[in-house]
Amino acid sequence: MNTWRRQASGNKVSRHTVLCGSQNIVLNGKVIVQSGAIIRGDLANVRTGRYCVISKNSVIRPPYKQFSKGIAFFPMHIGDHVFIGEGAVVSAATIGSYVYIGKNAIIGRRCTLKDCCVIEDGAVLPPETTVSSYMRYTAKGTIEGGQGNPYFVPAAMQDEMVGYTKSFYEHFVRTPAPAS
Amino acid sequence: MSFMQPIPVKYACSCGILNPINKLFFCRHCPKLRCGYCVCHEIESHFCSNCLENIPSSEARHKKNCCANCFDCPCCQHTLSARATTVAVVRKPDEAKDKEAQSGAGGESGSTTPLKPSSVPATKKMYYLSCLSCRWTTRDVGIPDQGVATGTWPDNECLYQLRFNSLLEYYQSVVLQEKQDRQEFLRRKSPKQHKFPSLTDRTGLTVSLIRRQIGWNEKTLPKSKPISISPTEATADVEQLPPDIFTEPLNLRQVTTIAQRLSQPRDQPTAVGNLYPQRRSLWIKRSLRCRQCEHNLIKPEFHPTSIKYRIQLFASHHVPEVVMVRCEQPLKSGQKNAIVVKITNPTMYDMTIRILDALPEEEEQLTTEMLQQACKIKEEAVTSSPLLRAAGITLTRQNSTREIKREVNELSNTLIEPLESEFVLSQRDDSKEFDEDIQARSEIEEPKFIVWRKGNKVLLRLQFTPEATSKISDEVVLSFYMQYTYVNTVANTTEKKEPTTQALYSRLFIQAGAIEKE
Amino acid sequence: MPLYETVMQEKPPIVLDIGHAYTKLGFAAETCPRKIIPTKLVLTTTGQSKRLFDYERNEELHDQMVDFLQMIFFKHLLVSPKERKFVILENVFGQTVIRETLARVLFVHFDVSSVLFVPSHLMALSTLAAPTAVVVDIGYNETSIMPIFSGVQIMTAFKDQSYGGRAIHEEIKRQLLREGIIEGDDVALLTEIVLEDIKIRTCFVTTFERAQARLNTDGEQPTPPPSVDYAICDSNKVIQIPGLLRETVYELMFEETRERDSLPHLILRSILDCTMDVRRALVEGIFLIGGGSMVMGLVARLKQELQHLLQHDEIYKDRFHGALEFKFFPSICKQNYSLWLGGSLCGATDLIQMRSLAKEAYLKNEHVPDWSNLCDNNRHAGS
Amino acid sequence: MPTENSIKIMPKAVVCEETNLRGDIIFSSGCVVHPSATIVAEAGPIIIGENCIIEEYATIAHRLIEGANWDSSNILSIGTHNVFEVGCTVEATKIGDKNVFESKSYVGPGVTVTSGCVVGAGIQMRTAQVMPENTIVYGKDALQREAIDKQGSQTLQIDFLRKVLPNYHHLRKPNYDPKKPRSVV
Repeated sequence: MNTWRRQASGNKVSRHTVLCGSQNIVLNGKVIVQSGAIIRGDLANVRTGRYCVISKNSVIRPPYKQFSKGIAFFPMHIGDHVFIGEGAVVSAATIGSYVYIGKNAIIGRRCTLKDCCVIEDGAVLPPETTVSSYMRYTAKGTIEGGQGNPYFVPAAMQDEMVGYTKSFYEHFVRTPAPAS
Repeated sequence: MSFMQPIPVKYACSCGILNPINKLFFCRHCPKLRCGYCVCHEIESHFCSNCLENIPSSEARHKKNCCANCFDCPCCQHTLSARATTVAVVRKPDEAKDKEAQSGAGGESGSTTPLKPSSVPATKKMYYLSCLSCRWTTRDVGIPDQGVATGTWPDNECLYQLRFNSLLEYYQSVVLQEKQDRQEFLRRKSPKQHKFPSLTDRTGLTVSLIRRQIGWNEKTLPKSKPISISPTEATADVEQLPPDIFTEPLNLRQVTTIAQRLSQPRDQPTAVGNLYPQRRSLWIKRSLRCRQCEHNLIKPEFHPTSIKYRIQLFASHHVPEVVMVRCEQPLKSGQKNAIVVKITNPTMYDMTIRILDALPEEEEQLTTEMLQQACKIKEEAVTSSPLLRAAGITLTRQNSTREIKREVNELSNTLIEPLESEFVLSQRDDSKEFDEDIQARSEIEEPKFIVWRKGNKVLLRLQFTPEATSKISDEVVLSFYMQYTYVNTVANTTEKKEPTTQALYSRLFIQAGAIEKE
Repeated sequence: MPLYETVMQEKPPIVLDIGHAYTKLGFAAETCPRKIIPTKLVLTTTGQSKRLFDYERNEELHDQMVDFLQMIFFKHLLVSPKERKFVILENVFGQTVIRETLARVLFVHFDVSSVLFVPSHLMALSTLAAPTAVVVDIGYNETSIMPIFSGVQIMTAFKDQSYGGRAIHEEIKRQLLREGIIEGDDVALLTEIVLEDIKIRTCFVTTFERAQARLNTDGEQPTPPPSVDYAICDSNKVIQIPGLLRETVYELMFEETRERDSLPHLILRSILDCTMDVRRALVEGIFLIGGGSMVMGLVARLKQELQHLLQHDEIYKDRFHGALEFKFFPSICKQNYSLWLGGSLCGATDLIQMRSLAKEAYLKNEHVPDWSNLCDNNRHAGS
Repeated sequence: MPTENSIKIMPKAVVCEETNLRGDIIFSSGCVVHPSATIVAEAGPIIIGENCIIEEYATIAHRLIEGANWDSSNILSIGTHNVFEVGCTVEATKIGDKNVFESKSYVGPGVTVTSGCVVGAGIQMRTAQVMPENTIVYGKDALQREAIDKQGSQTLQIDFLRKVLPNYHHLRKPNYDPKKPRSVV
């Protein structure tokens, strides 16, 4: 049996994912959702751009905010060409385009990840952290880089991510990984 | 991900340091590869990485490179978030204080509701700062809540500011006096030797006399005298150990760590209760400049949230990119093997590529000569300005080109067979990307070493032999020169406007893997 | 009126105090350093973290220095070093290679306009406005002592010993191993960072009386202070730090040896190396600086030890005359950046224009003039 | 472990069906269990107090010590108002009230969690210890500090979830009401 659902827009979604409230989830085309991933559309809308990769066992969970009279879950927006690594927990408010999130990274509630930033494997972002463009949030908890700094995030991050997510998708369409 | 993992293919930068292509830049004016080490870094703009506000550099200097609105947690250095609470406003101040304390104890995250909403008609929002990582709050150290969310938090003052100011004044006056003494000394020691006898010398009219006659100020400043300052007194009373240190158990949670202390360099509190919110440091965007020709290689848009560049000379846009695909056989010492590499032409012009095992000598000389010439032209253009020459100013930059070039450290331990012929790699054409069918270039006989070709990409087979002396698990490193034709659209000289085609070389190193067991 | 206004209108000079453990950095005429950071860098080539002064080849030091200063300028100070003026605090007996490399990196790689090397002990003293003192700098690698009289460093009386922060760290490690609190592979847990944290948060210098009682092994030993449970975080191991350790690790600064090189001896010997008529002034002006001097109880202990030696040690009894009482200068700021503060004061005066090594001068012969180098010394002897 | 699972869910508790529950577990009223959570009662029953939230991929385990057997008197009791965030693994001996186990944290066996504690995201607590009240474990180096007061309760979030989750998920029905006789099932 085919373990992958392929949608007209080119999205590839493993059958072993938990898409809660799928009517509230918009995957804007050529998005790969691998097995074990959870997207919590039931809590609030989740919208991703094109060519995103949501790896195995990651959890995409809209963030909540507490007010004096109750709480609200906020919709989550993810830009184009975003890679979310295995086992990552993402509760960000917005994620820009060309963002790389490493394996087992934890993105706390209402974080803002701007375009072209990198979250290292295993990094922990406390709630309401902002990572601006061309910054690298390290596993040690420090922020490094900045636009024009050649050492931490490639200056051509946009090209890198476009190339990476596209080739990831094309490989995937040709030889989908066996579902586990 | 190529930049998250070590990349096996490295290019030798013109300064001799090896780098993957994504860390390299390409100066079109030189034209050479440049890396982060051999370019000049400059500050483009200041901004706060938390509130993403651009801050003009004069303001940044005035604010000591700190953001006016954002604070860092003194406990864990994460950013603090403002939290609102609603406090009842009552006429009597005492009562109000009471209420505030009550509601403060009520809730940590989010906000608290007034305890007795019926009894008070008006409420007011009060803010405190809270860390969402370690749950530190400004209430922990007894800083009262503020009426405005940003800005009004107290900065702790410098206790010795006055003393410092008087020290500063004192030393400045001491040094000034010394300077004047020395000038005086030099003036007396070396009497002016004029070519022509001065009129004033004979008539007894001194300059200062004339100045005084026509009502100008004395030219020479009144001799300054050092301000007196009382030195710090040494004392025999020294701070003793607190006696309870030998009996009271130590609560480590109350003692700050070195990182916490140093984040407040002035006070360096030892007790957790003396931690105060610290203003968040700003960040910068950099621009990079070639040291040789002083052209920008990277110049970002100044807005903090923009990811665009005004100038971007990434090597990956100009130099053919080489990616290692695989080795054909397991790596064994002394055994012939072949490596398959993929080469991509990123430019809008066709490229002719040759793979060589060594740089032809005359070529090497040629490139250096060309470069020197280019530099000379530029220098002349600057120094030939008549105004500058008249002023005797020469603008030869002594430094920037003087950074030592080092020999490439890495050595290859393989013998590589250069390709027998050159080949042409087509230009990049974005419109072809979506064409499904591969255009067969059947009209031309492909050289044997070409495995596959599509658009601006080609797969090559390169034969090599690891040195017979390499041992098991030694890293096999291939090295070769790639010659490619580059169409330069910028001209070094003003006469030539049309693009010039240059033959450029890059030295590449590929870490093919480790020698395997027999 | 003053000429120095012109100095201040320009960009303020950058003041750097690059210590072995921590680097203090900031701008001249400011009251405290902008940042105090560990003297460590992330290598841009490999991404690993490393101490600046861990190097094998000089070229390695050069590259590390470039990366380290790059970080200082573009991450902490946020100013371009190009055409800037610098004040660098340096130990008068520091290694030439470090000084030369630093100058090279600043002038050649970063294109700075001038560098003023200033002697650290003298600068520290300038924060007091006092002309005379024995400046004792307890750093990470070493403790150094320099008597200064009327603003002149008495070079011949300079003393240094290797007990600084690093030695204390070694001692903590030794005691933990001896007590069997850390065994086997767990030694790897005792990183510099952990040892430093133990030192900073739990240890102190005990009193003279208690230390004397401990020396007398037959007599009754004072009860050690309470032990502390300490969690080594990376591996989640909880160890108990004995009270005895907390109290005694600093004793290595006071241990009596035949070489007479404990801290009190060193101070006294240094004073003895000065001429007779300045000794009293020096005794009445001890100035402790450096991160190592911030530990609790050090000053009190040192005073008692010095006083004790003066009265009971034969050699000192003969050489010091009259009733002497050791006096200590209170530092106006935290001692770990006293040096830097002196540099900040110095950088705000016209000295920066008069005495700096300018780029042009450096590039002429690519060498930093040094007082210990004869060729440089002939010219401005006596200035 | 007993051969059959015995899951008791009190009224007003919301337990999604797509959860992995094994052994003898009691959910008090007001608990919210998100899909893909795992609760394993190997060594003895687990009693989860009122108003706890257990999020996706969270694991609460009452593990057997080697050689031991199921013992119905060996109860792991979890207090009220605890939050088990995404991907945390909690094998603590005892858990009080108002604790927060942040994402991907791990609390090993032998740890006693009192009340008002926060185990920060990604932190591993492996050594047996008693965490005093209001302990906050934070940061990469798992530093500990003491908060001035307990974390706020999550009743507002529970109210919201109780309204929303039934619209999207199949739930396990409350099957046990202490006020009524046991026959309700």
